[in-house]
Amino acid sequence: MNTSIEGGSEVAGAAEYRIPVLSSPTRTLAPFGRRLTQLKLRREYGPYRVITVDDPDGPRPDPGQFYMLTAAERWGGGEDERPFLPRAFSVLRAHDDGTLDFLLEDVGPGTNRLCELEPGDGLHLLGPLGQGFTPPRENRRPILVGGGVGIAPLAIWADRIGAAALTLLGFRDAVHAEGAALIPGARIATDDGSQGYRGLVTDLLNAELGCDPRAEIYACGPGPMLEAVATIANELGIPAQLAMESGMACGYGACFGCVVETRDGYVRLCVDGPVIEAAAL
Amino acid sequence: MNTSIEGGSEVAGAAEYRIPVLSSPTRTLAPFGRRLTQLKLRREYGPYRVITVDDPDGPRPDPGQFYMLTAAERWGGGEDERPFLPRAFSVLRAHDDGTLDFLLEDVGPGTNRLCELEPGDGLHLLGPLGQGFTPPRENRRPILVGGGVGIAPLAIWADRIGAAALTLLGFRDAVHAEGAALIPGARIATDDGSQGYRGLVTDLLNAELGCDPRAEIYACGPGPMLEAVATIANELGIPAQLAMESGMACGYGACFGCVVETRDGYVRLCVDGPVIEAAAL
Amino acid sequence: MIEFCGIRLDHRIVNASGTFDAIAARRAFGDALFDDFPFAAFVSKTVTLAPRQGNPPPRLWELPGGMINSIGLPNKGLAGYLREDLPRLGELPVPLIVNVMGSRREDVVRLVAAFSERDEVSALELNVSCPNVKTGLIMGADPRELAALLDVVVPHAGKPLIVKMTPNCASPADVAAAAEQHGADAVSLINTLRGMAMDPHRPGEPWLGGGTGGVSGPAVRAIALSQIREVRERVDLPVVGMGGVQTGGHAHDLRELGADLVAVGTESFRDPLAGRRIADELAALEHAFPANAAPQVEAVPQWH
Amino acid sequence: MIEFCGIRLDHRIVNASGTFDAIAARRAFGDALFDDFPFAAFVSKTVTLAPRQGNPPPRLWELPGGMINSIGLPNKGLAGYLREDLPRLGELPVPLIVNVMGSRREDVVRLVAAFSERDEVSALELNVSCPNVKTGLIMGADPRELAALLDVVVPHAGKPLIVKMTPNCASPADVAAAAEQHGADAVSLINTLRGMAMDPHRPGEPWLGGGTGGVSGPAVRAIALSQIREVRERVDLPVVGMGGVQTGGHAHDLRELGADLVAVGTESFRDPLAGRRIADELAALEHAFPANAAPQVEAVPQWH
Ligand SMILES: Cc1cc2nc3c(=O)[nH]c(=O)nc-3n(C[C@H](O)[C@H](O)[C@H](O)COP(=O)(O)OP(=O)(O)OC[C@H]3O[C@@H](n4cnc5c(N)ncnc54)[C@H](O)[C@@H]3O)c2cc1C
Ligand SMILES: Cc1cc2nc3c(=O)[nH]c(=O)nc-3n(C[C@H](O)[C@H](O)[C@H](O)COP(=O)(O)OP(=O)(O)OC[C@H]3O[C@@H](n4cnc5c(N)ncnc54)[C@H](O)[C@@H]3O)c2cc1C
Ligand SMILES: Cc1cc2nc3c(=O)[nH]c(=O)nc-3n(C[C@H](O)[C@H](O)[C@H](O)COP(=O)(O)O)c2cc1C
Ligand SMILES: Cc1cc2nc3c(=O)[nH]c(=O)nc-3n(C[C@H](O)[C@H](O)[C@H](O)COP(=O)(O)O)c2cc1C
Ligand code: FES
Ligand code: FES
Repeated sequence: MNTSIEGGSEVAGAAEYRIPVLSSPTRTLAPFGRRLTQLKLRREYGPYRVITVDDPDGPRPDPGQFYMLTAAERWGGGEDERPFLPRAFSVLRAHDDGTLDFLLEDVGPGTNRLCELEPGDGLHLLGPLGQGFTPPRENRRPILVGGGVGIAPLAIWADRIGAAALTLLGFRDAVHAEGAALIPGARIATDDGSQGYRGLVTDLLNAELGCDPRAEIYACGPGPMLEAVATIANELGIPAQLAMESGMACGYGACFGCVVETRDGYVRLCVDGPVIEAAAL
Repeated sequence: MNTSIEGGSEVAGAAEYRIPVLSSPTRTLAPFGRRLTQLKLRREYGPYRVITVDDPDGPRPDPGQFYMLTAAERWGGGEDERPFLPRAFSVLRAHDDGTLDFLLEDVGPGTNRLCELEPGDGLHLLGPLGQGFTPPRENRRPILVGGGVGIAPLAIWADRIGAAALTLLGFRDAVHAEGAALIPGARIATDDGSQGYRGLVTDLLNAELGCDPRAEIYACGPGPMLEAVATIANELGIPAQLAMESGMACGYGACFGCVVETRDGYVRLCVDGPVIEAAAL
Repeated sequence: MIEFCGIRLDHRIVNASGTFDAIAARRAFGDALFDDFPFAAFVSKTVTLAPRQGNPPPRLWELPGGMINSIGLPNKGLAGYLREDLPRLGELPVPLIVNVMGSRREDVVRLVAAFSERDEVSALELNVSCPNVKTGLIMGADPRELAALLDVVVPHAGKPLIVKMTPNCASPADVAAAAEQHGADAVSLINTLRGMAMDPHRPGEPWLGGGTGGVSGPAVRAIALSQIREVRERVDLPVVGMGGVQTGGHAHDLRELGADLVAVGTESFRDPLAGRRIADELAALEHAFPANAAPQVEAVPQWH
Repeated sequence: MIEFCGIRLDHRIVNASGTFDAIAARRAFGDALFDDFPFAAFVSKTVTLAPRQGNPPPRLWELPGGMINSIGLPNKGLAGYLREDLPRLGELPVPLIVNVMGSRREDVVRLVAAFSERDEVSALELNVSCPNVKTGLIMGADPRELAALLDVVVPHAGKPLIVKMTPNCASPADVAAAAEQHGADAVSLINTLRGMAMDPHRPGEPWLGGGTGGVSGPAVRAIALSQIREVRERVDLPVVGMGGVQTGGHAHDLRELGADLVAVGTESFRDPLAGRRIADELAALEHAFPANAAPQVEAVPQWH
């Protein structure tokens, strides 16, 4: 139990297959130390904002990895005199010109400040961090399931695994569903039916798995959605890789603040995740 | 000694004449509570900035009184995550349209933030506070002596007492001397001689008093300048009203933080000043 | 109308001692101060037996979300206070709570006895953040020391006695328990945390004239929350909670933890009417979410 | 090259215990971590005799200029640590200081004895912020309690023993004096201040899974300055100063107050290379204004 706290390969334990996030050979390392960079571009997608950030010296991130971002100026002085700590964001896309895209939803002082940034403004960036997605196990077709701002890591993953991927996205309403434009060809569900299927994205998932359960699920979104996906996957014995969230102070394993409970105890999401196998929960 | 701490009329004590700042009947009261208002205009005078602020509901301040100012947004998050407390500023001028002018010099996070404000931006204002200047005693001609940003209270005072007033202003150099434009007809001294008399403004004062010592001095400026003025005044037995500065948290007598030492002990500059008789020091 | 130690109050917000001077405020704002007095009761700055001029300036240092003060308790002393200030404070539209402190137990007895006789005074607050000149211990930092002080003081207290605790101690709950067992009528916390700042212009020298000072404001709120909760869980005494309160939400948090009254200190420096605003915001919140009589929180591990 | 407790160090900046995990950092940054290791010595997170999983999440709360953590000292326990972590930490390019804690004096003795035998370990740091299960007192908050602990532990310490003091006490100077008289080789301070936050979504409930937590970061710097100064004025032991250090200027302030080493904690969360930057800034400042061996500041009144 306790051994899992340091993370590392012990965690797999009773799981049907080893947890790749913990054993995977492919983890792109972050340069040591945060880098001062610049915002190049920003675009709106309904309530969401995509910022494009220069990162000429950084490596190409793995899909599912994340970065810690800090505005170079006025990081502090927002609501409750915050933010103070950096904030974690999944990489949305990495471009050949050495720029990175991030998808932001303004939910508090940190995201609010980052959403304010204009082209030319400075920000600090640490990453890529954590353990990303791993390819589907043999003869399983990938199904990508996203909710709200949680679609971010699915975009770069869809780019990587290509046409094969079926993508199902859930949003509150049509306005939020504008975010779906980031993943062409995705099927959409909205809570209020104002666009696409009326209901939960997990309904679409169930339907898909009904036709053919030989799939591997890649999911990112709000807690309740991920729990629903995990339940479905575990009941059918289908592997599901969940890109999870938790409050983070450091992003590189220093503070032990970001733990999530797994069947093997608490693991630090920033180093043993953010992608966690549903079977491990 | 201790009684002076509450301020009030006891302080005069051994002084040649009662200290009018402490007994004066004319103190314009501040409305209770800070007011949310707007910046209307800002202008540059060399390194100084003049901001014009709306104050329709406030009374007309006495020359020498001051206000506590706070930016309505982002008060905090500057250098060292400051400012946090409001900042004190002498009123530079009060206009018939209910606006107030303040003269700012950017010396730290508070003044820096206020200098950033643009027309339409909100700020909180408390005042007018403290005890201002009192008219010259009979057959004494007023001489106004200012240094740097300390010219602010002299401008409104010059307006009030009119042509009679001789104004002597000292600045570091010609660039800073652009501030002198705020008090037409003033005589100027600069440390480097790049404009007007080369030397200290107190040299000009000495020369003036040499011709005719029947004067009353009104001074505001850096500590060393005020000390020099006080020494001159006390040696010649000439009354001098000094508009002083000290670090303030509240501006209305609540914190006891702004004390200056007088011959009668510590007095709170925000309620017993900011104008203090040189003879009381 | 609510009741605290038998005193009827209009609402639950009072000022923190030493952060509002009603006499000076009347000079600045005139009678408007009385028309809209921000606090349900007025708590005086600490009064000592002998007059004190206070510490040399500078007395203030600004922090991220707070400040350090080294005011040094300037006051006219008992005689001067009784003669000059008390009559003026008697004119206030709200009950008066006088805060006193002494470094000898006899001094505290004299202060408490003297103010107990005055009708202007509704209650006494005992500031125990000073060292006992005999034992050298901070009177409020050690349960035995406080117990010994209260045993001699309480018999002379003709008014409700509130012990103003110091946060600079190992266990606020132990100190509060001693206060309860030895006759205090209520406790108030937190006082300022000992802190200091260096002079930006003189390397190695402290900025404050007093060398060290007391930290207050939002920067101490997290610490206030845990001390108030710890105390509330131990004692049944009424509690006056304070420390960095800036909004009705902050005040409501303290109410949820079991504070009976909430004091506003540093925030008044940013706006003299802050107390009124906070009282209104709190009233709205208490209407929306009534505060629990007892705190809902369970005991917690002491390790971090 | 400087010397601390007989250990030779490249500079004066170390990490604060529990704020940098060299093993996890190597997973994130690879060997680049070793090429440019930010600290002159590596201080481990607290190790206890038995394994600990730590507190339930949430474990973090952000403050104005700081944070509260209720991590709960997760660690593999002595056996697991000796087996798995110590060998890997032995590969670090800098000396290793192992931080230990126990709630029974015998536990502390076993921890200290076990690590004293290992060559990978250059010094021990003793975290005394936990209660003694027998006396109920926080081991580091009471001078007598600490003295009793050290009397049984010091004989087993085969390496320099640094006492990591708790700031949640009445008199840090008294505690440091006890540490000095009872055989400690150095003291380090400050640890986190006890604090808590309320859940914004559940009125009346604490946010942190552990209920309360420890406050760190710039928000505690003013308190750290005064405690470090108070301790430095009382004892001659080497002092490791920490608490909200973000810049070389902050580190230099502590040096001016007499700290021998400066530890960087929370700031590393904002940038893993912060320690290196601060070391460089400090070196530049020490060149410009050499720090005084003894602090220049005089004794000060304890009243605010
Ligand atoms: C691996 C990872 C990837 C992520 N990817 C993305 C992404 O691609 N896009 C995106 O928009 N977001 C992403 N997030 C979430 C993002 O990091 C958070 O939304 C952000 O940190 C919120 O910060 P804030 O200051 O804006 O809001 P906060 O004020 O921090 O509010 C967020 C939540 O924190 C809690 N909270 C409130 N006050 C405090 C406080 N004082 N201290 C601590 N907690 C508090 C509340 O529950 C609140 O709902 C990701 C998170 C992780 C861990
Ligand atoms: C009655 C009165 C009238 C005034 N009128 C004017 C005016 O008309 N125009 C004008 O420009 N200014 C005026 N001032 C001065 C003005 O109030 C100050 O310049 C301002 O408060 C500085 O704030 P700041 O944050 O910009 O700088 P600060 O950072 O506060 O720096 C100002 C000084 O404070 C000290 N300091 C540095 N850090 C801190 C800290 N953390 N806490 C406390 N002190 C610190 C240093 O000595 C520094 O030089 C007046 C002051 C008073 C009292
Ligand atoms: C400038 C200042 C002066 C104070 N003077 C006193 C005092 O005289 N007596 C006292 O018991 N507390 C005094 N305090 C402490 C406050 O009453 C209060 O306990 C503390 O400031 C915490 O509340 P706050 O964060 O809302 O300011 C003072 C605080 C400040 C900031
Ligand atoms: C997340 C976190 C974990 C900590 N864990 C420990 C620990 O295990 N042992 C310990 O002695 N101190 C621990 N501390 C306290 C730090 O070592 C340090 O004393 C404190 O954070 C003050 O320094 P700072 O303000 O630079 O962070 C921890 C602090 C933080 C923020
Ligand atoms: S965020 Fe610090 S350990 Fe994961
Ligand atoms: S500024 Fe607070 S008393 Fe003068």
